[in-house]
Amino acid sequence: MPDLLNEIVHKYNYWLYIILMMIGLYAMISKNNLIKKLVGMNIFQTAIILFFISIGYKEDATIPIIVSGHGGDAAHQAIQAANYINPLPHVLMLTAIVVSVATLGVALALVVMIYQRYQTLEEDEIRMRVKQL
Amino acid sequence: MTAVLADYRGYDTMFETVVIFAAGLACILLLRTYIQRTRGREYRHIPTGIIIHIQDPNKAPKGLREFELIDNIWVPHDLIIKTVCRILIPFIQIFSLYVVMHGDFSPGGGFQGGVIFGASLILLAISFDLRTALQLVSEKTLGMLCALGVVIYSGIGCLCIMLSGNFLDYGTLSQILPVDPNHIRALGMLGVEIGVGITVMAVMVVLYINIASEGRHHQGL
Amino acid sequence: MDPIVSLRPLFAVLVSMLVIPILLSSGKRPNVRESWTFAAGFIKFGLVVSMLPAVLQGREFVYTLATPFPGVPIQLQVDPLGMLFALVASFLWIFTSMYSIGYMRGLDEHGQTRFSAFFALALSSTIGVAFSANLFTLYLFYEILSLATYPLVTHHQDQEARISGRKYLTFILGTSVGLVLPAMMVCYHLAGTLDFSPAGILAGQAPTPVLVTLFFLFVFGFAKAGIMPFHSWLPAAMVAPTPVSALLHAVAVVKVGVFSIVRVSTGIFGVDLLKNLSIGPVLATVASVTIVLGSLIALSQDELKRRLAFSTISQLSYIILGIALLSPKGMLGGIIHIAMHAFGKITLFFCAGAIMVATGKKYVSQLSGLGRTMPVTFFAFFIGALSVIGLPPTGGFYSKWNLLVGTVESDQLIFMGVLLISSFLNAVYFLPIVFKGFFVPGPKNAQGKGGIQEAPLFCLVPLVVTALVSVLLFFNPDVFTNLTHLALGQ
Amino acid sequence: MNANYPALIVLSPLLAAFLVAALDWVDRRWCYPVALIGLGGAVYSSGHLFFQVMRSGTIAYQLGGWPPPMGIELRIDFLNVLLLILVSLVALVNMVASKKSIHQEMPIKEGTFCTIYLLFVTGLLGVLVTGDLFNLYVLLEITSLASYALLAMGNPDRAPLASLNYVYLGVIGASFYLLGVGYLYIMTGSLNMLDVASLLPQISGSTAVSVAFIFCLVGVWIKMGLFPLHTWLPNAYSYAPVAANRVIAPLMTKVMVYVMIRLMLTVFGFHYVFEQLDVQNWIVGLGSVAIIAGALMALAQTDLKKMLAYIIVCEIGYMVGGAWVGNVQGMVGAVLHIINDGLMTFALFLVLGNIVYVQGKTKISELDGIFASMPWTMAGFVLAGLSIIGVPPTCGFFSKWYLLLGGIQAGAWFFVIALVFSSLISAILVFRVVETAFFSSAQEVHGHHGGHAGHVAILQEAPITMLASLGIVGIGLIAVGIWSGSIVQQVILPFVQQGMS
Repeated sequence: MPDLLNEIVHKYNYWLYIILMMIGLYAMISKNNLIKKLVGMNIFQTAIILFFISIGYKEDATIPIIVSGHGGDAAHQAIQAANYINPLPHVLMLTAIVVSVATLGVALALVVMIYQRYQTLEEDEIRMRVKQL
Repeated sequence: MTAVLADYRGYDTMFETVVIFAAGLACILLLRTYIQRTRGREYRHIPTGIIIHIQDPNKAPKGLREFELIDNIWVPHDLIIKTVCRILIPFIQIFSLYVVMHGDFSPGGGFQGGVIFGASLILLAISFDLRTALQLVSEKTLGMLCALGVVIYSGIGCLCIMLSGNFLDYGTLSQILPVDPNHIRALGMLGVEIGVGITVMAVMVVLYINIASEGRHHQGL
Repeated sequence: MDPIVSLRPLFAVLVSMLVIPILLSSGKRPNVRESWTFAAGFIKFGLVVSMLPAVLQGREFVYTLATPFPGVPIQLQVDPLGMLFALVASFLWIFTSMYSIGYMRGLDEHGQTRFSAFFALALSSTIGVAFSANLFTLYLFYEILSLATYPLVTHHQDQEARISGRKYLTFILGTSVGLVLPAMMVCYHLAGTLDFSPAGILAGQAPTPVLVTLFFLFVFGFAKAGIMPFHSWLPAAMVAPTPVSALLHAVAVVKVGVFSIVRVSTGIFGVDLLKNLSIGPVLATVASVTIVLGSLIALSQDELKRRLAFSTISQLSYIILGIALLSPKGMLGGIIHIAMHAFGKITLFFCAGAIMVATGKKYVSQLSGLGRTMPVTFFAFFIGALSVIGLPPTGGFYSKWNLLVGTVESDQLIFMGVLLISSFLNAVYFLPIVFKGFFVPGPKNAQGKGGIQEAPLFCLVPLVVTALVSVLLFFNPDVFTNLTHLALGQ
Repeated sequence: MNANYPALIVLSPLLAAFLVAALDWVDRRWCYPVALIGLGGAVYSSGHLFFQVMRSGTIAYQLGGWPPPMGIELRIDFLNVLLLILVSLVALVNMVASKKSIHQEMPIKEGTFCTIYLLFVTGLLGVLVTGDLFNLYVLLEITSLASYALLAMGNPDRAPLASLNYVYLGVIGASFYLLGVGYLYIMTGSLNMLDVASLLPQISGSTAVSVAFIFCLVGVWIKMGLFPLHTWLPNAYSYAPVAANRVIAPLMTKVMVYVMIRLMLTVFGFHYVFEQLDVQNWIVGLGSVAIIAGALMALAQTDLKKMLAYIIVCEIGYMVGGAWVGNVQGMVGAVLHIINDGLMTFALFLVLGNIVYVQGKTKISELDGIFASMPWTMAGFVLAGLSIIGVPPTCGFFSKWYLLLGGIQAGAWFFVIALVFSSLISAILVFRVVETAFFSSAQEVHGHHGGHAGHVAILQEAPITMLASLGIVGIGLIAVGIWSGSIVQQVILPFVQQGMS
């Protein structure tokens, strides 16, 4: 039991992202409103972003800005890199955030289209209307 | 961080910009309706306050400045908000340019800067109305800017190819630019960041105007 | 002797395929179209015959088209067995083409261009099957044939054709995809090749039960052979115009099925392996059941073409029975029956079609007295019937005699009984038709106009020719016997 | 210049996309030709790459001049060069065929449509050429984003909702893939495929690697629509505009299968996937179930579009099953089937497009007698259908051959039975349509034997560009079939043998 607790406490970031992910998934599955589903989807994506950010974190490290010169360090060169947080996950996540924003934009556009057509965002009502077509 | 973004993983970042670009165009594709309205419009003559109704939607009263279009969804303009925003917006825009320019050696970059700039325009659209914002930056300009940004990015990449380097190999730019070879990469990145900034700014506005107006730009909001 | 690498087999296959675009483009001018069909027919027959002398000397023609899988080329090979089949099919195509002109124009059918185009395609694939050098190539052409005949079977495009077409495809395509394809895959998996070789390729490759299962997958999978219980597509396919029934469902398609089984038995399994597996009697029993039942059902059919169809089902199994006997004479009889039955049965179908064109009658019970108005047709019918029954002076006698000798050779006298019973039944369902036609007076009201009212000349000539050939084969079957001997390595 | 084709193949449609987007505001007439030029550039580059790869083996291209573990690398080997040709050709041919149907379905928005279409193609090509796990994710998202938008432009009643469902599931799929990549990154600290592959054997016992693999796999499965995860696919594909559908349906799922095979053979490696991870029987079973379920569900459809969508579900099962039976033959079958199925489904959707364009209806029961009015289109349908059934010499037969052989060799009898079963079902599917199209109810009214000579069908065919495209694809179906021997020997087998050793 203490082992388990230890495990949970030490790897809290994993548990956190899993909980967030599950919240998002729950919203996507169980919510009836299309916008709420989108919110769930965003939580889901955010969970993964947090996961990536947390794996780039190191104890006692600073933000990855090298004062003198530039060129940065890749994850491989562990010698100097120990002082800095690994920037690569951040970079990747910047991309992932952009992707999620873009997806959200398109999804919202779709939702607007659906609303224009059905005048409602409740999924069961839409399905009912679809059946009547 | 932006250095990694624009250099090691420059290819990723280019496509990241393309994602944004795609989202903007997708919105236009999905939502933009080009159907001309068939109902007439109402105009208010500002000096007298008389409201006139014009049957033909394509005609507008002469001396447009004196007339004000009345929207279906009419939002009363708030003087305080308008004034505050009018003051704030230039500062926001200047700040966003700083963010873009600093991208290559400190936190910041095209995405952040572009979003901030876009936000300023969106603020304009919210505090005044959509039509005012579109009078400043027309839809056509926005569409062109969307494409322009990514063209700058990939154009710099292609330039590298033409200078017999690999795609996005900024080092080769030193052949045509009279800059210290150590700084050429930073310069390349700067160019790229500007491109990103332009696209992101334009797409943010496009997303907003399309989603907010359900694709009917001529309606105010 | 080394095989001759030559393009001739390829052209023999392709001629009728290449003529299709011309046929389609000359749809507006029927005469031009038909003359192209004839040209293709003669060229095809000419190509096949041109290879005959060399084949009779024991040489083979080979042409490899492509190699889609390691060890499995798309290869054409002209060997005696294939030669025999190709000879029959390409010879009969010429006369069927002539016959179809008379028939289709006589009945004023629609879509004649489509008809002749698909007919040509069917012929191409038939020759392709005959000249296949391996099981894969055979399967390829077999499938093309199945599909090319579908528009022919459903030519009338009415409800009846739709149902029959559905049945046709279900049986033919279902068995070939469901049974032959997996069996072929297992073959390839076991042997690493699919080439036909006299010794077979499967000997010692797998335990007996697997091989026996495989063999029966093939036998039933080639449903075109009409072995019961996969026979009922054939009567259904009789909704097709008569030239189709005549050439395809008495000669090309059904014989392709039987031919495939013969090929698989002799080329993939090999006679020795079949003997070792003691499959012969089992197969012979299956064939016998089909023979007897087919004949019995034929007896009860009133529609002439259906009666012929069931007769075909029964006769096809003669060939299978001949192979199953695994004795030299029996196999000789079986293989040569491919040719003999072809000439006999096509004559019968031609006659049935001619009767329909001339009088519109298609039931046996309506035929009374017709022999007087259509003497040539009925006489040809008589000869065809004799050939199918197996009586002299027709070629059918020759094959049946060899089959009977084969049963004695292999000490399986019970099958002799089967053959004799079937012959008797054949006589019972064919001869009354002839008798009725010549000797029973027709209904009074139909006797309005006397005199001779034969079908158009285009219909009449082919059936006379095929009937004559049937007789000729009784006196001189040398070409076919020589080929068969070569094929069996005797 | 010569060395830059790996980048150019992606850049060509990409730049064209930007140009089209800009031209849309200037002069709309220029959009379509520019799009064609962009796609033509991709085809040209893919052809060039093909010869380059055939001559000198794998091409590696370092973007930005940074060497692999740090920078992003493009790698082109025997596997993806084939798919590059497929994707670029299909995209080009479809663009040629689509001019009129785009105009019919989306007037005014042609320019925007072309832009998104080009971005979609860019994304696919990018996914194929990249050698970087994260870059793959980004490009995948471009592809998905473009396809969400394209698919939603169809039937206004149903398409947006179907597309939104696709968004939900697509995002989950992509996120799973990203999560898997994250775990791999934790374990190896690298994102380059080859680098990861070289680092993995030392830590392959770790659970985290298995988790990474399973996450990636499930993510990819969602995107490709493997049976229990396919629910987004049929609706999204069947309400879409045909011009978009024709390119998304054949290519999207196939490229995802490519990603799966790439992950299996290049990143995780044969040894790990088939020997250490004991899941192959389950996945082959899943593939077989997908085949059977897809075939049965296709049988239940009354609408041609839906039927084709379920045929795709069924075909995905072929490829997943074949890739996982764990021998060379099965893998060859899966790879060959990617190509063949791409062509087959493309041909089927082209036919569908022609029918929609001319007749505007897709219910199977409404198609009767269509053979008489659209003979060439229906001939194309028959050819593609035969390929789906697996009748030689169409290409579908040849990949099925390898798949069956792989199944027999591995003793995966359930898979073999599923393959044969689905062949039979597809025969029914195809001939149900052919039968309806061949027999017309109008003729049955006065149907008696013969006597139809006066009946002249009114020829009402699709425009020549559509027919020509269909013709090209039809010839392709047979050509790929006949030459599949050399394709397998010279292109697929070297890759598979290297990957499977």
